[in-house]
Amino acid sequence: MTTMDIWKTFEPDTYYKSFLEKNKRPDGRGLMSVRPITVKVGTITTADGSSTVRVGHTTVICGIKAEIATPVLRNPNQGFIVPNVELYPCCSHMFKIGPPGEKAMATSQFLKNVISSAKVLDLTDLCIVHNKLAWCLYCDVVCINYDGNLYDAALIALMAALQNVKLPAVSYDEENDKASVDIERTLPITLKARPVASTFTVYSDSIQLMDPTAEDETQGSGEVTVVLLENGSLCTTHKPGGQLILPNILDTFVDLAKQRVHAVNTLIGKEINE
Amino acid sequence: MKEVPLSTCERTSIVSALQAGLRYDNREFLEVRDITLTFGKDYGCCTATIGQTRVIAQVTCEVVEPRPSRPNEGKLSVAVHLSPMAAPHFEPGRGNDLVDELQLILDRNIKESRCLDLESLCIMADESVWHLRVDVTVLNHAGNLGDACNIASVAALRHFHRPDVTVEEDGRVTVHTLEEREPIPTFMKKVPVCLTYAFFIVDDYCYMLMDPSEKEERVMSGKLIVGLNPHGEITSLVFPGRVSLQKEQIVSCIRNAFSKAKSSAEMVQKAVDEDIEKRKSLIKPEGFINCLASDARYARQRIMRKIKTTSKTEFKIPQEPVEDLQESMDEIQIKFDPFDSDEVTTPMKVKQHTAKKVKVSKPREVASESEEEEEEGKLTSQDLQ
Amino acid sequence: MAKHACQLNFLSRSDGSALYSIGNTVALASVNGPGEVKKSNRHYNRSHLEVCYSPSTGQSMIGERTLESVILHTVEQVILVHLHPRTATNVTIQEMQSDGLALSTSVNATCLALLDAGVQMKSPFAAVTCCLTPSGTIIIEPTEAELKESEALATFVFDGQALNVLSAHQEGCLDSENFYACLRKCQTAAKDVLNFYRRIMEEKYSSDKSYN
Amino acid sequence: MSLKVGGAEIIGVVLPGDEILQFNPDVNKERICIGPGLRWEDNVVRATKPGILKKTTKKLYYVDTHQKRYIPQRREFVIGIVLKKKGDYYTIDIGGSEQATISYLSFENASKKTRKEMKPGDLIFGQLLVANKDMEPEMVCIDTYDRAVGMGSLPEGGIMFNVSLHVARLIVNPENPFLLNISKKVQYAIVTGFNGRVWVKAKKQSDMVAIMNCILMLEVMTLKEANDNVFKVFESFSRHGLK
Repeated sequence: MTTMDIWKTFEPDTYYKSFLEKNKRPDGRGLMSVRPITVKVGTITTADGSSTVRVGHTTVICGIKAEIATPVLRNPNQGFIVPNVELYPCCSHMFKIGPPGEKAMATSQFLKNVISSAKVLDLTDLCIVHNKLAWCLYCDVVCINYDGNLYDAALIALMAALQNVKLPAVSYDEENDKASVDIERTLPITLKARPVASTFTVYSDSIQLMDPTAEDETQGSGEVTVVLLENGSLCTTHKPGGQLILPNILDTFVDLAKQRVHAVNTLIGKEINE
Repeated sequence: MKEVPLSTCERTSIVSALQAGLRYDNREFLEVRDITLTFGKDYGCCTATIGQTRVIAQVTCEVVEPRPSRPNEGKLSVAVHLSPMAAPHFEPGRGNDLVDELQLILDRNIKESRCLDLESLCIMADESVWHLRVDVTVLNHAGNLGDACNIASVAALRHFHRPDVTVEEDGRVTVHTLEEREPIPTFMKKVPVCLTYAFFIVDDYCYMLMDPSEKEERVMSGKLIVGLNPHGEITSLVFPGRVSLQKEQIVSCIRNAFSKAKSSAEMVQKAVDEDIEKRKSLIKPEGFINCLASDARYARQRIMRKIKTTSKTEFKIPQEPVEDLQESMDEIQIKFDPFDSDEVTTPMKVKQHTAKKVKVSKPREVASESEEEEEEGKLTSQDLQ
Repeated sequence: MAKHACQLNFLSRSDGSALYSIGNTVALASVNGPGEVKKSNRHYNRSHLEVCYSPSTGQSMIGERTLESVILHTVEQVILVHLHPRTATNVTIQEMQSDGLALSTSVNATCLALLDAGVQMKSPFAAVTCCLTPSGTIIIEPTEAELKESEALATFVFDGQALNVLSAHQEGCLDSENFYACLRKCQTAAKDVLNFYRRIMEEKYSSDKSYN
Repeated sequence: MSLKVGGAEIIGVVLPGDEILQFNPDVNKERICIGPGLRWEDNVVRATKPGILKKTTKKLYYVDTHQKRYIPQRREFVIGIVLKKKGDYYTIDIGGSEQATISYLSFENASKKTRKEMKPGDLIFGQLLVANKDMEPEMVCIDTYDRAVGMGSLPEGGIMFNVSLHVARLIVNPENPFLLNISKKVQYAIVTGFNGRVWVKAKKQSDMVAIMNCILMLEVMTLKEANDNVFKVFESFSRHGLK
C-alpha cells in the first residue's frame, strides 16, 4: 500500500478535500470536465435493439425486447414502452441481492419520466392494429460496473438502444383475427427527440462537480440532473433533496449541459450509422 | 420501534376500576364510543372514527375476467393495511397477527357474507366482470380496529359508484368517465355490522365490555367479535382463545349484538344516503377538506359533552378554609435537587406506601405521608379534611 | 394560489402528525421518533430516517417509491440527524384525496408533522408545484384537470431560511426561460406557504401563552 | 428541575431556523446561556425546534416545545417500567430510544446481601444519572447522600397514564393551581415523571380515574378552561362512587 492509499483509507474526507483545493479530482479531472464516453450498439444479438455504454468506468448494457400486446381500453391506439433498471451486486458493493433497491427504482422512474416528458416516441407509432395489437418495448438496463453517474449512462444506453431497434413487419388478417410476423422485413422506429442527461454533484455552495464518479457521489451531498433536448430546452430537472443550491447555479449547469448534448448525440449518431 | 411495555400497575388498575364499576373514559360497560363517518371527494372513499380510532377505506374497480367456476359473478376483495402511522410499533409492509385477524373478520363479514349482489357486477358472462377492491388503512390505533375497519369498508362500498360501460360489438368494453355518463351505485342487500365484546375474568366473575379501548384490549382476558346483519343473520364469530365462556354469556352477547345491530346499520345507511343526496344537490363535493376533525378535537368534544350531560346541578366546593390549605401547602413546599444541594436535610424514613395504608389510615396520617413525598418537590398531595 | 389548510396533532398515537390540504389534494403525515432502532439500521453517528408513502388505493408502486426517496432525501438534509445517534425516525404519509398535487402536499404535510413532533431541524421547507399551459402562462398549484392540459409540470422544494432549492422535480419540456420563470414564481409562492406555517404554529402555541 | 411558571419572559413563537440573536463571544462580553431548542452556529443563535421562546432573568434562552417523545436528559426525574433483570442490573423502559439501566445497589439501604428485588412490570421512580446522546441512560434511586428521598419503586394500587411532555412539565410543579384545585375535591398523591408518565393514588378508584381525566383535559384545553371544568369532571364520575 502506498502512502496515498493509506491516507485514502484512513481519512477519505481530507484526502478528497486536498484534491478539491487544487481544483482537481482524484482521477485527474477538473471539476467541470467529463469522462470519455464509448458507445457500441447491437451488442446483444438476441435482443431487438441493444447497446453498451461506458462513461469512464461506469458500464451499462441496455437490451430492448419487443413483444406484441393488446392496447389498454383507455388508449386503444397506443403501444407501450417499459424501462427497467437492474443493479446487481456484481457492479458495486453498494447494492444487495433481492428486490430492486431505491437507486434502481429511482433510475427506472427517471427514465420513464424522461421518455414521457421529452416525447421520445410517439406511442401511436407502436400501434399495429387499432384496439387489437400494439408493440410493447421492454427496455432492460443492466449496470455491469458502477462508478457513479448512473442516470447519464442509463439514458445514453437507452437512447442508443432505441435507435438500434428494428421491429419486424406485422400483417394482420382481419377475417381470421390472426397476426403474422415477417421477420425478414424490419423497420427502425422513429425517435421524436434525443434527450441527454448531465449530472452534477454538489459538494459545497461554491464547488460542484460534473459527471461524478462513485467517490464524488459519496463525498458530495446530493445530485442534480438536468436533461436537455437538442434545441436546448430543459426536459427534466431532477434533484432529490441533498444540499441546497442557489437558483443561479442551475444556470451554469444548463449551459454546461448544452455543450454535452451535442457531443453525445453525434457520438451515438456516428455509431448507429456505422 | 417496539411497543411500550404494559406495567403491572396499568394492568391491575384497569381491572380494579372495572370492579368499582367504571371505565377509564367514563363509559358504561356496554356503551360504545362516538362513531363518525366522513366521505372524500371521490365516490367510495370514507374515513370512520370510533373515539380516537381512525380508519380510511377506499374502493377501486377494474374490469377483469370472471372466475371460470362463477362466470356471471363479479369479484370483491378486501385488504387491510397497518402502517407505523397507526401505532409506532407496526412495521411497514410486514404482516402481523393483528392484520391477519382483521383480514379474517373483513373477509368473512363482507366478502363471504355475500352482502353485495355480485351478479350485478357482471358485464358480460364469461368475458368481463367488475372487480371491486376495498383498501382499508388504519390511521390511528386506539382500540377496536375490527369494528372500525368493518364500518369504514361497508360505508365506502355503499357509497361507491362504478363508472358506466358500453359493450362494443367485438366484445371489448369501453369504460366511460364520470363526466361522460352518470355512474351506477352499488347495490348492497344487507348491511354487515361488526361488534366487539371484551371479557375480563376477575376472581371467577366475568366483566363484559363493548368497544374496548386500546389499553383495555391489552389487558382483557379474551374477546368475541360478532359479525351480523340486522336481518337476524350471524355472518361470523371470532373468538380468539385465552378465555372460556359459559354458553349463556355468549348467547347474551349475541342477543345484545342484535339489539344494537339495527341502529348501527341505520347509522351507516343514513350517513351514506345523506352524503349522496348532498352530492346530487351540490355541484362539487367538499371532500375531506375542513371536515375532518383531529383526535384532539374529538377528545375535547367528548369531555365537554360528558361534563354537560352529567352536571346539571351547581357543584358545591367543599367548605374548607382557604388558610388551612395554604398552611398545608407551605409545609410541603420544600424542594431540593439531590445532586445540587449542599444543605443537609434530615434523612427521611421512607415508608412503603401500600394500598392498605391509604385505605385504613386516618386523613392526618395520609397527610404526613404525602409530606414526605413532597420533600423531593416532585410529589404533591393535599390533605384537606 | 390554491387554498392551504392544515390541522396539527391529528392522530393521538403519533408523536407528531398533520393533515394538510392544497386545493382538493389532502395528505396525512405522521412522524414517530427519535425512537428505538433495529440493529441493521443503526448508525453510530446519526438517526436512521425512514419514509413510507401509502397511496389510498392499494399497494405502493414504483412511482410511490420515487416519491418516498425524494421526501427522504429532502428531510434528511433538513433535520439534525446527528443529534440523535442510534435512533430511528419514521415518517409515514397517507394519501387521503388526490387532485394532482400529491408531491407538494406530502412534502408540506411532512414538514408540519415534523414541526408538530418537535424534531430538531435546520429550517422548515415548503414545496410548490406549478404548471405551464400551452398558451405560455404559469399556474401555481393547478388542479388535476389543469395538469392534464398543461405542457410541463415542475415542483420545487425550498428551505425556509434563504429560499434555496432543496429538491426539484420536473415533467414535460420547458425552455430555460420558462424554467426560471417557474422557479421565481414558485419561490414567491413558497414565501406565502412558509408564512402559513408560521400562522399554524402560532395558533398551536397561542393557548399555551395563557398559562402564564 | 421544574421551571417556575411565570418566572420566564415570553418572547414569542419561533420556528426552526429563526434567528434569535447575533452572538459573537469575541465581541459580546456579556454571557448568555442557550437551552433546549437552540443552536449557536456562525455567531448566530438559531432555533431548532418550533415553540415559545422564553428568556429567564439569568439570560437563559430556551424554546418551550410541545412534544410527546421523550429524549432523556441528565438529572430529570422519570417513571420507568422494569423490563428484566440482567446480571447486576435491571433494564428499565423510560420511553426514550434506548432502555435505561439501574444497578440493584442504587437503592436506599441496598447492599450485596439485601438487594432490591423487583419484578418485570413494576414501576420505578428515579433520577437519570447518565443521559446523553452517545451513552445508554442510567437511573438511580438515591441522591448523593445515598438517601431515597422519595425515589424507589412505586407502591401498588395506583394508576399510571401518559401525558404529553409539556403537560408533565406543567404539573410537575406542586404549587400548580390546577393540582391545588383538584385537591379541593379529594386528597391524593401524585408522582410526575419528565417522560410524560404520571402516577396518581387516591382512596377510591373512582377518584383516581377522575383525577386522570382531569389531568388529561390539559392535553386539549388551556389551563383556565381545564380549571373551570375540574369539578364538573368529578361530578360526572360521582355517580360511580355511589355504586
